[in-house]
Amino acid sequence: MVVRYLGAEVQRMEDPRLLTGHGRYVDDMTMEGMLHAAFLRASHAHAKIRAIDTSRAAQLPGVHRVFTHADLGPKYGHRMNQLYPAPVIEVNKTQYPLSKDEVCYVGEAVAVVVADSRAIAEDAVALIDVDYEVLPAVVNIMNALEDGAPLAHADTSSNLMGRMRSQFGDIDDAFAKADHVFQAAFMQHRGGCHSMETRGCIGRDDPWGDGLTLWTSAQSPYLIRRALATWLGEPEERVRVVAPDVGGGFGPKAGFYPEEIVIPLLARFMERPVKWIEDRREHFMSTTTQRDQHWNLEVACTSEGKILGLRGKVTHENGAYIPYGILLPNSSLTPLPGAYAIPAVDVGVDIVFTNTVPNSPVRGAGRPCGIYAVERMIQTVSRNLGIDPAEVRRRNYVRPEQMPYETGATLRGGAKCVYDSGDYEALLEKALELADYAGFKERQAAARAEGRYLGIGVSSCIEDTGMGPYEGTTVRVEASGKVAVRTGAASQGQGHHTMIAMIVAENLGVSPEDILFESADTGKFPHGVGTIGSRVAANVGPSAFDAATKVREKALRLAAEVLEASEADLDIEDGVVRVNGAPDLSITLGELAIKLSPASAMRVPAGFDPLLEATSYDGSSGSPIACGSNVAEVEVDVGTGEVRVLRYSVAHDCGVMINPMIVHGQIVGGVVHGIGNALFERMIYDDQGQPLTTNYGEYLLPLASEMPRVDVTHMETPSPLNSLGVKGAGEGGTIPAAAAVVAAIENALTEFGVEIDYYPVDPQYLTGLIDRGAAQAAE
Amino acid sequence: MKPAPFTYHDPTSADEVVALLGRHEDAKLLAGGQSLMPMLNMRFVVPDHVIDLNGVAGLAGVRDAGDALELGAMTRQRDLMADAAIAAKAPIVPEALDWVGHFQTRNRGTIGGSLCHLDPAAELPCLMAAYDAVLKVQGPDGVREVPFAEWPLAYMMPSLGPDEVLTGIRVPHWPDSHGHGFVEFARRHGDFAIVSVAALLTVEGGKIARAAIAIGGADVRPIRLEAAEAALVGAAPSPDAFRAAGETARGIEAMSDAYVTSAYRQRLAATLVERALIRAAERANGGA
Amino acid sequence: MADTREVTVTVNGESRTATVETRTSLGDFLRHTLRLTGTHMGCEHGVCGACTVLVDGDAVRSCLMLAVQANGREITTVEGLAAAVGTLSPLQAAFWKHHGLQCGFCTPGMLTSLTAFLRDNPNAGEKDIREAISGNICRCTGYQGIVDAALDAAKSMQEG
Amino acid sequence: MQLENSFTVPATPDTAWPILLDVPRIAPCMPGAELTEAVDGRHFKGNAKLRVGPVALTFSGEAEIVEIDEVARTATVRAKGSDTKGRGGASAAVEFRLVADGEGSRVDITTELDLSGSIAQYGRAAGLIDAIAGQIIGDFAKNLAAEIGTGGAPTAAGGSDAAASATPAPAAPADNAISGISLFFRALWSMIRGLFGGKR
Repeated sequence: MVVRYLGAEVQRMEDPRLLTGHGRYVDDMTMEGMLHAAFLRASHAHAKIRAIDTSRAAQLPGVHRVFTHADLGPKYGHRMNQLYPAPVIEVNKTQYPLSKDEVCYVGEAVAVVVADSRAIAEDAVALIDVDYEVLPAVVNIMNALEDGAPLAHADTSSNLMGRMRSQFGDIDDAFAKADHVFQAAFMQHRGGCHSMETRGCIGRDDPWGDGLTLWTSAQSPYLIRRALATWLGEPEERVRVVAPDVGGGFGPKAGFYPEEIVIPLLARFMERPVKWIEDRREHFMSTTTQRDQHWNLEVACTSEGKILGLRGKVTHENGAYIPYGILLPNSSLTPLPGAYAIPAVDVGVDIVFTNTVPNSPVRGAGRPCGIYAVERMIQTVSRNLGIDPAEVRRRNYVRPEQMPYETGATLRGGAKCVYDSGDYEALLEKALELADYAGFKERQAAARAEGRYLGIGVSSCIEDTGMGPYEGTTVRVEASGKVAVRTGAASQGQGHHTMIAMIVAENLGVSPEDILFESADTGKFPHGVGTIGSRVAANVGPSAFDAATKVREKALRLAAEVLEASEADLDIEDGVVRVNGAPDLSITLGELAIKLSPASAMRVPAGFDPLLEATSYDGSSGSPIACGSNVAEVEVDVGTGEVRVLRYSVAHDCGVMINPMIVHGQIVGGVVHGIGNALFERMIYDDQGQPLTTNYGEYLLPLASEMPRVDVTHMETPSPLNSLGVKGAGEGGTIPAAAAVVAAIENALTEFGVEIDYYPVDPQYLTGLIDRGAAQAAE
Repeated sequence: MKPAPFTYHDPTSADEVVALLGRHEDAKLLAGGQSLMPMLNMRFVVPDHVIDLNGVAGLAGVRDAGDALELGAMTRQRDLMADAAIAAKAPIVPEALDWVGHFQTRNRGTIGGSLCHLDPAAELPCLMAAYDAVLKVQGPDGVREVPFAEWPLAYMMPSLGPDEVLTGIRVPHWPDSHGHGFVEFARRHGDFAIVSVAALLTVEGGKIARAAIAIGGADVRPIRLEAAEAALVGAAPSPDAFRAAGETARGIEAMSDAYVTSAYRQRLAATLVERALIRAAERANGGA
Repeated sequence: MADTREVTVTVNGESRTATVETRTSLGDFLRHTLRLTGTHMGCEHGVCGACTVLVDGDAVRSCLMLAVQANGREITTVEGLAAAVGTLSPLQAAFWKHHGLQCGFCTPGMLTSLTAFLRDNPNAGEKDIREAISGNICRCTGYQGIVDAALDAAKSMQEG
Repeated sequence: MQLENSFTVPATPDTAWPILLDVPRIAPCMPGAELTEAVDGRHFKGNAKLRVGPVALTFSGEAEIVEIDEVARTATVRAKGSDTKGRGGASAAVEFRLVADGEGSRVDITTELDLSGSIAQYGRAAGLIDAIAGQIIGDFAKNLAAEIGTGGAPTAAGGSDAAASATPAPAAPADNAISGISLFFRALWSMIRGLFGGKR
């Protein structure tokens, strides 16, 4: 009997280790002679540095050295690399690892102390004197492009970083022939990373041995290796980057940070390992966030609610520097037709610099914003035409018979955005059924009779997942019969080990427990891309599948020779190759591995190379498009403005599920992140660019006590784009959540005529809208 | 985020604490540590000396003194919640403590620490304001008593001299028939209150005989809604009376911060005063 | 001159003595002095709950307690929750079964908090459990797997 | 942020102006302030201690008189300082004007205040600055009136009157530092020093 792992709820291989306190996160590591670093960070959002006096800090007992930009020397005096150059970047600003002469956001690294302990290093940081000439700061994207606005960088003439546009179909025609044109403008605010493990890294330089090694809490060790080696002007072969256990990533750990240059450099200067662990205040000030985006859209539609076109303008906050190219604004535009067959779109983005921490993707990147925008316009059409929002969606979905459906949008890398498979309307119906949408009106009326305000909101999304080009896997059977599996993809909790072990185990005929899994170490696997954009299952999945298939084929070919049987009669089960119908004839995979490369070096069987090993870079031939519909049911307390999500229902389709338990966890976690965006998470700067929200008493992450139970149902429409039929699942919960919650709030407050133009929807804002609506009703 | 260096002291008596305070100019008292430790870790507070009260004998415990509850300043919030005398005599205390942080922080946090830290949003100062509690403060010249109304001097600044320590709190009894209501609005469970309200009522012969309404979180110190209290006395407990009491809260002094305006706090106070009074009236015996 | 003290604690049943700076938190002491790195520091200001350990059986934030204050106390960390090496406590097993963890960083604090909470509240329902872990932030799971695990563990512990 | 405050002193502008510019007389009116060095007629160094709730700060800084108009009786001072324990800093541009007000004089102050560092990064206290400014100015005016000798009544103006009345001056603790958001105090104190400088 062949054991089936794919599709089974296999308990995670990672867990026993993590449950017993035996994970290995960066700060859990220690090394002989290791020193500790702490950074002095800019206390002004924008200032010239006149002078830095480190003498008092350097004299503190326990301090080894203090470094500023100048102390790094001319060889290391240049700005950081632009990781994703793009023609639309008109002003290319990356930062210096340590500020040279100008700071452009509060939290920018200005100097660093190396000491015997972190505490001493912090003592010394307080003794560094910086003479700043404070410059005006630009903080608000809505006036950043006005004449006379303060400039985010002293040597530029405008805060415009660049412009992008997504344009397809005949937009003028769409608006010309529309029965109705409706407009809506709204601000979207997405918070920060807030992985429970902050960033952190250890650098070690061994010029006569291993070279430069950086252990870092990151999503993309290969990108960091490339960036670090390039910045240093040294060969990648001499730079090793390792992501050990990582306590959450969510996007902001996918980039390359100043500290990831400075810490290895300090190790080089000090000739000792150096550790830096970001503390939570630093995380608030120096880890990239997503922040503000303003949308002003018009929708053209028929009287029946059929949408003909969408046009408008987006203002996107970039922050002070460009750590991540234009990925964020780009991914805001690409989902623009959403789940709907909208023939014409013309939306442009102004990307503006502000004196705030650089912006980067956070779970979903720009997709939650793009989808929110489309869903808002669906709500606008529904409200103005008096058609049920679910019905407006039904009338506009891309239909299964239209697949593959080319939207007209362009994905990152220039590929056309093509919806590969899915039945969006069927998903909606499943979500509505799960949410008992039909019974809601009765629930709402019953509650209203008690003076309570219930509302329901729907949203649908598509998500381009699994972007290529590859994420390879090596599978090797070793003499013990255990199977070594290596890949570049770093895990921040997604369960890659389990997922890949299931794929390899099933294909190779071994148990997942026999898999020895290693990942995210550039010294152990030659190349990788990174864990971003819900891409790992759709890329590592196929490569693991393919590599295991190749190993299986090789094992069977060799076993056929050894057992003198036909390959067609062989099967592998529990690590043993057996001849069907001849149970005594068998050989283990370990024995086959020994035959290929005997320790006593006799000979390799003719026609074979020495290892029972294969490497594959098979992936997805395009971006599989996952999809989902969500229904939120909320209660609003009109006395306080509090919103409680009572019930949340998800129907989701990420293609074939490798491990439904893990998919479920990704969806639920993603939804809660999205509810956090909709209701809670807000990073506030004052008008001087000082971050005011720098602790977890004030930055409100979603807690168990406020979050609803999330009911999830799945459809499995296989993607035609890869061998497993899988699509990504990591962000599908987050992307549609804010739109569903906001629509539900408006629905609850229909009698007040509440229209929400900002999220997170906080109670004060909401009571303002309620009071205004009540006053208007009273007139 | 490590504290700056300090010298640690672990005295065993209140006299010793006062003596240490007298000797060391820049000293902070460490009670449960649930407010001070974050400030030390973040280096907002950088004292030369930390004097730990956890080893000081006689500062913890609850005693029913007949006309009042005597609470030791170092009594943990967890122990206040579980205490039978408090549950019988002042059931609003455990109701309010459910809003104070989380069970892990209540395992360490103390009533005295909270009253001395005097965060405007803290629940315990609001309760003590409702009760007109009396605080016992020991200094070099002995013990003095401070009515709660005179305790907060300014933002997070109690009437506590640099060489004084809070040793106990006296919470006067209300009649067993009294009703109580503690309501709060915070964004999430355990968060700082945006506004909290403590209400105590007695009802005799269908009329309100006595009322205390304290509002926390709105201003730099708890506010007593004295005019509304006076207006309620003699009135029948009714939705209209409670709504009217709530409306008076729209006129309180309230602060703005980076998150909410004073106007929103006033609006919330109106809602919550009404709700707290309704709850208190429901629980008061002698109504009908 | 740094202010130091000798601190003796019993951790997971074993007596350990070390000299520490008095400003050192209990969490840093456990992690860096005693090398018990299962306890995680997530915010160091008492909100995230990742650093929760049991001190004389009570769940407390180890970032909000000085190591010197733990002198003479009995401490249980995540490493000591299971009865024996290589086994899992019923709660740990339930976390595994219900996918109550993803990145694993908040997990030690969740486990220590819930171990104490379920001991004291064996009949806790979903709402109680959600309130109990409202002082423990998880960014990955959306809490559902954790709540399901706690409910299941409570049930299995009651059934003995 | 911009803060507007006013207070009156029981002396005519002719009398008050030189008094305001008399450093040794005025310095003690601001509790916790200490002038350490008069670099020249327009540049000064000093320290200021104050407490914001549990946070005890010591600021060290310098001030410069940018402009003095003896005829219009206006002055502009720029000042900046930083906490000696690394918790942040403040800079202020302070414009003040002395005008006749009935029998006495009124001092109008416009302060452009920028806080930085960790002391500026606490959203829950962000709204208190106005309130505390009112309190500080009230205390200062009271002391100043007493110093001038006729015991006039200070008034706080601008948006701070309500807060000032809600936060009376500390009574019991004999603390040399005052309660308030530190940097406003610092700014105000720098302004006073600027006045002194003008006199010399």
